[in-house]
Amino acid sequence: MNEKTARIGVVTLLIALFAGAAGGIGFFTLGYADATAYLGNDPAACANCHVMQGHLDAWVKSSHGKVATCNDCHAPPGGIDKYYCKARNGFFHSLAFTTGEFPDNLQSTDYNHGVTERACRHCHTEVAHDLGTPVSGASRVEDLSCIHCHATVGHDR
Amino acid sequence: TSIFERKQEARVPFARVVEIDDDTADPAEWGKNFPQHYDDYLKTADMEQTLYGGSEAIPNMPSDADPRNVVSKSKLGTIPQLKRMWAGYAFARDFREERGHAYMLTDQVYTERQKVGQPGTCINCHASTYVAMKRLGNGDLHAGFDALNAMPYSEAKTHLDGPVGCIDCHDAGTMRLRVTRPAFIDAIAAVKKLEGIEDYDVNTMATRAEMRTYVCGQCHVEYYFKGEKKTLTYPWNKGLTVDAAWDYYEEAGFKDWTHAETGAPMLKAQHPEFELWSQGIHARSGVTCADCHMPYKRVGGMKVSNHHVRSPLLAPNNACGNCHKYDDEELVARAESIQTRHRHLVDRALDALVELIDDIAAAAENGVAEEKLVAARGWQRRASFYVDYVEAENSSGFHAPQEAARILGESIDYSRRGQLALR
Amino acid sequence: TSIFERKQEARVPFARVVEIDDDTADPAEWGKNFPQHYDDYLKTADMEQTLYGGSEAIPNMPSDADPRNVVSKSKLGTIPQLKRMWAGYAFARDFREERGHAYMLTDQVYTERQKVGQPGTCINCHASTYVAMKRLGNGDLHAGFDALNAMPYSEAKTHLDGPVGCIDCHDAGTMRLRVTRPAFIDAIAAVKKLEGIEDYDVNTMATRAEMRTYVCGQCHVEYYFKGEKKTLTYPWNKGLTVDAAWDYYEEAGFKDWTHAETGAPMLKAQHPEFELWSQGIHARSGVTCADCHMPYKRVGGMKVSNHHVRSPLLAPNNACGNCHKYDDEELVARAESIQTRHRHLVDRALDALVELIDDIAAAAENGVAEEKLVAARGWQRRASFYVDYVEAENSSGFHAPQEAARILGESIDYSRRGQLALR
Ligand code: HEC
Ligand code: HEC
Ligand code: HEC
Ligand code: HEC
Ligand code: HEC
Ligand code: HEC
Ligand code: HEC
Ligand code: HEC
Ligand code: HEC
Ligand code: HEC
Ligand code: HEC
Ligand code: HEC
Ligand code: HEC
Ligand code: HEC
Ligand SMILES: [Ca+2]
Ligand SMILES: [Ca+2]
Repeated sequence: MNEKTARIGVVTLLIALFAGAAGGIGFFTLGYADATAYLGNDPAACANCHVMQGHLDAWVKSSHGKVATCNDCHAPPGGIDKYYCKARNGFFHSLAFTTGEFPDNLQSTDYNHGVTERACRHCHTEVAHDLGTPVSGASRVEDLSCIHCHATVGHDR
Repeated sequence: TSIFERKQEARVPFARVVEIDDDTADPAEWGKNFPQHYDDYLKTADMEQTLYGGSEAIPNMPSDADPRNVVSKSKLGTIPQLKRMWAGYAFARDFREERGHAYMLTDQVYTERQKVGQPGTCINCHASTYVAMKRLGNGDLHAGFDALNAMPYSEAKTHLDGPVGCIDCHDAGTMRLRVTRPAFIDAIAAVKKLEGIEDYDVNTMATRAEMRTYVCGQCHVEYYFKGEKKTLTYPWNKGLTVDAAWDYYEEAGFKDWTHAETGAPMLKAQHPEFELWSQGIHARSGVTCADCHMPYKRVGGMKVSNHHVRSPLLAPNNACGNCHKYDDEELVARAESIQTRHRHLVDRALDALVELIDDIAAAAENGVAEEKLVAARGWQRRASFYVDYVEAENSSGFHAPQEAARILGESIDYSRRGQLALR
Repeated sequence: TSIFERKQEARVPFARVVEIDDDTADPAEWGKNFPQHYDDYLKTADMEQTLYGGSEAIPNMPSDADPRNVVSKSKLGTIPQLKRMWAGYAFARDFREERGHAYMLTDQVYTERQKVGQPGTCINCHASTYVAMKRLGNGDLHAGFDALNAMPYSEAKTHLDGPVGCIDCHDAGTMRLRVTRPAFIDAIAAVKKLEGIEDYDVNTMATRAEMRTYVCGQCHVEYYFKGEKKTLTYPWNKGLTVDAAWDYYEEAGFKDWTHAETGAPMLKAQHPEFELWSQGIHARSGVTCADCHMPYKRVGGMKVSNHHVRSPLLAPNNACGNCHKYDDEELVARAESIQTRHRHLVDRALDALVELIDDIAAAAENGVAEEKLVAARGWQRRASFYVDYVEAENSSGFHAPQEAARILGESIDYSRRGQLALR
């Protein structure tokens, strides 16, 4: 199904909402679901939604518990990307949370998978640099997925 | 429900509206304190099939002999070799795909297998026996257990009135899991003894994680009726493998029946889910029955163990998704690829066994020497027990794929060697 | 060490001190640019054994015929049934546990199996053939490949001087992985065709992750020499299963040799690591050969793929630890429990095969009807290929435990049916 394209649509609408337009379900949801939590970087804010408590608990014990917050891995480092991501996730997750339309065991979307993959490389440039085979004028540059081997670094699943 | 309510639910797990104690057998009473769990528990009456499991509802014309209007599919029809394997035994009359807990008592009462006159022992695993056993034993569980086993089934069932209930797995005061089946209590102690643990008392020494498997191991195991007192017994004092069970029965010189076509002294294997699971990688990784068959589910803001005990493939995200990050389709496909490979090998093993049965019958006709017949019957007994062991196991190999295939490989070897013994 | 130092180290290894191009065969040259990788690569000369793998150094008295002073253990000694299985074939003379890449050329040159006069084809997987093939084909790889296959081994080896080198797996300009073996390039295209992909060109269409397996699949596969030109060929155009390979050979009416004791037209299976891996859960999960056999290791602040290609059980933490959070002991124990169960079943299958061989030989003696002998030989051909397929596979079942056990179960059935065909 084309749920993806559907999402894009909603996202633009959402950006508009953030741009100032208030009221309607959008507002209600964001208000009560603390989706605004997405704007901050406090991990506890993520766990505000109990569906995320397990991740928080695991994160505290993880090798990154002291060095990376949720958003360090689940949101781009900065700029418009960062706000687009937070708006997008904030909206969909709040919506899902309100409607209850989401699986008990969460699975990251391709979009967020990419966000996280880039996050690893952002902090581990030196390692990522070793891993990207030293290409010089190669037709196709491709990297290995960090998550393929390190799925548990943020929070054992 | 609004997010506000959800946040509330999270804080109100259960409220005790009625008092339940160690004599409250009726799940409906417990259900007043735990409505969610009771509702799910009642759902075990649903019938939904998967590629190899679950159960399919088949209409049944109610009669006085069998008032059920719905039954599950007969395996005697779908797996033709079974009738030959069990020739002369009650199973050749009626053997169906098992279904939810809600049916355990009625299915047992009305199976054709009752026609042969069964002992009360049967009921241990088909009803909420805890309170009844205490009553029959005047407070002594083991005494009540012996009493129940000694009765004819027809009498035993008058002491019971429903399928496995809350009290069979839970302590009424604390809701902690506890084992109530004497047969399991004794058998698991024998297993722990092999590991060097003396006087093992499962209810005080097992970890919470272990209990999430043991409560199921009370019934989902291979068993037999021991001696005159028909004591329900699990053949584990040499270990939990099929080989250990085989050695146990050989030593005990036990037989379930005599094969009608060959005269071989046979053994019947039944649902060794606990034993096969124990040989797999999931068990080694500490994954319990409840993890997959009673996975947590979100109810509003609360997480509860789903008491709608059933095939995990009917809710893959809940059952597997916590540990395997794949979508439902892929999770089911992984299980089915293991099961399909397994079913093909089971078929091969059953064909070999049927050919052995044909050969022995023919050889007897043609007056082949007795010692050859005796040898061949010995092979039949073993080949049959091994293939039946994984065929009766209900995960179609999933609980331990390599071990199940190993057992089938040996069964094939035994059947063929039986045929060769007749040369 | 500070992040600063780490960043320095990180850049060093890729500083190009010498120019290497598509004609630089000598690994020592590449080693000047990548000293760390070269050092590890040289370590494949180490010999260390595991319970079922690795390799054990056995002293050998050097002679003109065989100047090696160290060889690995002979499997003909440790698995007695092999001599019978291969009666009449060169493998019955000499078959050893395989060891590191450093030995691939010398072990091939000095194996007793050379006594029968082998074709140049052999050398495809035992030396750094890329540059030599280009030279022989005046720039055309396939032409050079044909030329090499057409020569006698004695001549072919004069064109080569070392084991698999950097250039056989890497593009000199970009260091990207690439496949250099024509046999694999053609065979993998046939496999992709079955998946509906036309004109598959592995070097431009495979993902980087796939290449981490394909570079190994160039050699760790079942193969045969096709036709007069002795073209190295992988029997994959019906698929990657043992059944697909069997169908392929049946259709081609191919045989490797005639069994000395029974006269059966036989097939020899060799190291189908790639094929068996493809049937396992690791392959399904995208886990590549390099993930386990060339895991990343830390060198200062830098991560490099460990080019000391060897048994992962010699470095379980790096090879398995990221995906399975257990200590070394537990990781090894998990692999060994799969392997031990596997070895027992292999033993059972080999015993059955040897008994079939005995029976056919005896039957021929006693003048049993020819059509019965023909039938029995047919069963021997199949039983032998199936058991040899998993016995020759070097992971002792680990790469796909259930599939390997399934294959053994069928092999047992075929051997026994061969014996029965003689009745
Ligand atoms: C409003 C409640 C709420 C908050 C606050 C929240 N989440 Fe979520 N999150 C959800 C819900 C509900 C889902 C499931 C969405 C689905 O599966 O469609 C989810 C899914 C996810 C997913 C996986 C699905 C995807 O879209 O990839 C990630 C990753 C995630 N959340 C990260 C975070 C992080 C990081 C934070 C804090 C910055 C956070 N969440 C804060 C409710 C929330
Ligand atoms: C905010 C920065 C940041 C992000 C984002 C981040 N890391 Fe790290 N990571 C660190 C730091 C700091 C350490 C501490 C180790 C050191 O470098 O001394 C570390 C350690 C590690 C280690 C070694 C410890 C262990 O767990 O084995 C691994 C592996 C690792 N990171 C992988 C990842 C992967 C994979 C991702 C993306 C999914 C990621 N990191 C995202 C900063 C980060
Ligand atoms: C094929 C498997 C694999 C992939 C893909 C992979 N890693 Fe690793 N990584 C490893 C292994 C194995 C180690 C442990 C090395 C050691 O401890 O010797 C490791 C170690 C690390 C460390 C710790 C190194 C140190 O110096 O402490 C970091 C950080 C790391 N990886 C980050 C990443 C990032 C970022 C990516 C993606 C760009 C990535 N990894 C991709 C297997 C992998
Ligand atoms: C060091 C990196 C890192 C940190 C820090 C981190 N995560 Fe993750 N997270 C990951 C990775 C990797 C995945 C897997 C993503 C994928 O499979 O695409 C993931 C996935 C998730 C998912 C999707 C469901 C799942 O389990 O795969 C949720 C929800 C999530 N994270 C929430 C959180 C929350 C909440 C925090 C903070 C308490 C957090 N994460 C901190 C790396 C991290
Ligand atoms: C890792 C997950 C997992 C664990 C642990 C597990 N099972 Fe299963 N079980 C399955 C799957 C998958 C099936 C196949 C269901 C199907 O075919 O629809 C199955 C099938 C069954 C069936 C037949 C169900 C049906 O629908 O017919 C029974 C009974 C069963 N298991 C009991 C147990 C018991 C008792 C234990 C513990 C000793 C256990 N299982 C442990 C996954 C598991
Ligand atoms: C008191 C005995 C008893 C206990 C305890 C018990 N079961 Fe059962 N179970 C049965 C019987 C009997 C059936 C078959 C009922 C029928 O077919 O009428 C059954 C059926 C099942 C089925 C098949 C459902 C289907 O759709 O085919 C599953 C799955 C199952 N049990 C799992 C479990 C698990 C998991 C536990 C522990 C949490 C457990 N059982 C505890 C006796 C028991
Ligand atoms: C040790 C526990 C145990 C005992 C004792 C036991 N059962 Fe069961 N029974 C089960 C379990 C578990 C199942 C579900 C799994 C299966 O069907 O293989 C089951 C399923 C059944 C079923 C439904 C499936 C079928 O076989 O048609 C019938 C009928 C049945 N039992 C009858 C009996 C009878 C009659 C006896 C006594 C001779 C008996 N049971 C003794 C545990 C037991
Ligand atoms: C066949 C065994 C079995 C039966 C029968 C059973 N339960 Fe449970 N129950 C379990 C298991 C297993 C757990 C998980 C316990 C744990 O994780 O420690 C559980 C957990 C619970 C919990 C704890 C909260 C939760 O959801 O994990 C409650 C409350 C509960 N059951 C109520 C009931 C009620 C009420 C009934 C009867 C209607 C019932 N149970 C029947 C096996 C059973
Ligand atoms: C509580 C965790 C957990 C749950 C729940 C779970 N698994 Fe697993 N599974 C594991 C572990 C651990 C392994 C062993 C390999 C590893 O360490 O990842 C494994 C291995 C497997 C394998 C490969 C082994 C084999 O037997 O071929 C398959 C397939 C698999 N699981 C499928 C499933 C399915 C399907 C379900 C749900 C019915 C499920 N698992 C539920 C943890 C789990
Ligand atoms: C998930 C991990 C894993 C993957 C992926 C894997 N292997 Fe292995 N491999 C093993 C293990 C474990 C062994 C057993 C080693 C032993 O017995 O010491 C093994 C054994 C071997 C051996 C024999 C090694 C020896 O020490 O004798 C060869 C050759 C081999 N593998 C090649 C391959 C090839 C080629 C691939 C890819 C097609 C592959 N393996 C994929 C884990 C893996
Ligand atoms: C050019 C052919 C060729 C290629 C390419 C190749 N191998 Fe090998 N491999 C061999 C040969 C030949 C041997 C046996 C050498 C001997 O015994 O003298 C061997 C041996 C091995 C062994 C056994 C080591 C031991 O200690 O027993 C392993 C493990 C192995 N290879 C893995 C791999 C992996 C992983 C790859 C890809 C990264 C690979 N091989 C690529 C030809 C090759
Ligand atoms: C398709 C690739 C390929 C071809 C062609 C090939 N080999 Fe090998 N050879 C291997 C691999 C991979 C190994 C390591 C795995 C093993 O030993 O099973 C190996 C191992 C060996 C070994 C060491 C172990 C043993 O068997 O004693 C010898 C000797 C050997 N080959 C000789 C030969 C000879 C002679 C030929 C030609 C008749 C030949 N090889 C053709 C790939 C090949
Ligand atoms: C049998 C195949 C094989 C041979 C021979 C081989 N490599 Fe590699 N090499 C690999 C694989 C697989 C990788 C991982 C590439 C990837 O992940 O894309 C790799 C990666 C590399 C990398 C990239 C950085 C890293 O560590 O991942 C360098 C540099 C490298 N090899 C150098 C060499 C040199 C120098 C030699 C010869 C001394 C050599 N290789 C021989 C298979 C091989
Ligand atoms: C890059 C990730 C990765 C690596 C490396 C890896 N595994 Fe696995 N392994 C998996 C996955 C994925 C499964 C399938 C079950 C699951 O989803 O967890 C699995 C399954 C297994 C199983 C159960 C399936 C079976 O065949 O019985 C065992 C045992 C196992 N792995 C052992 C190992 C060992 C030993 C090694 C190292 C030699 C290893 N693995 C390396 C990811 C990996
Ligand atoms: Ca069923
Ligand atoms: Ca070896």
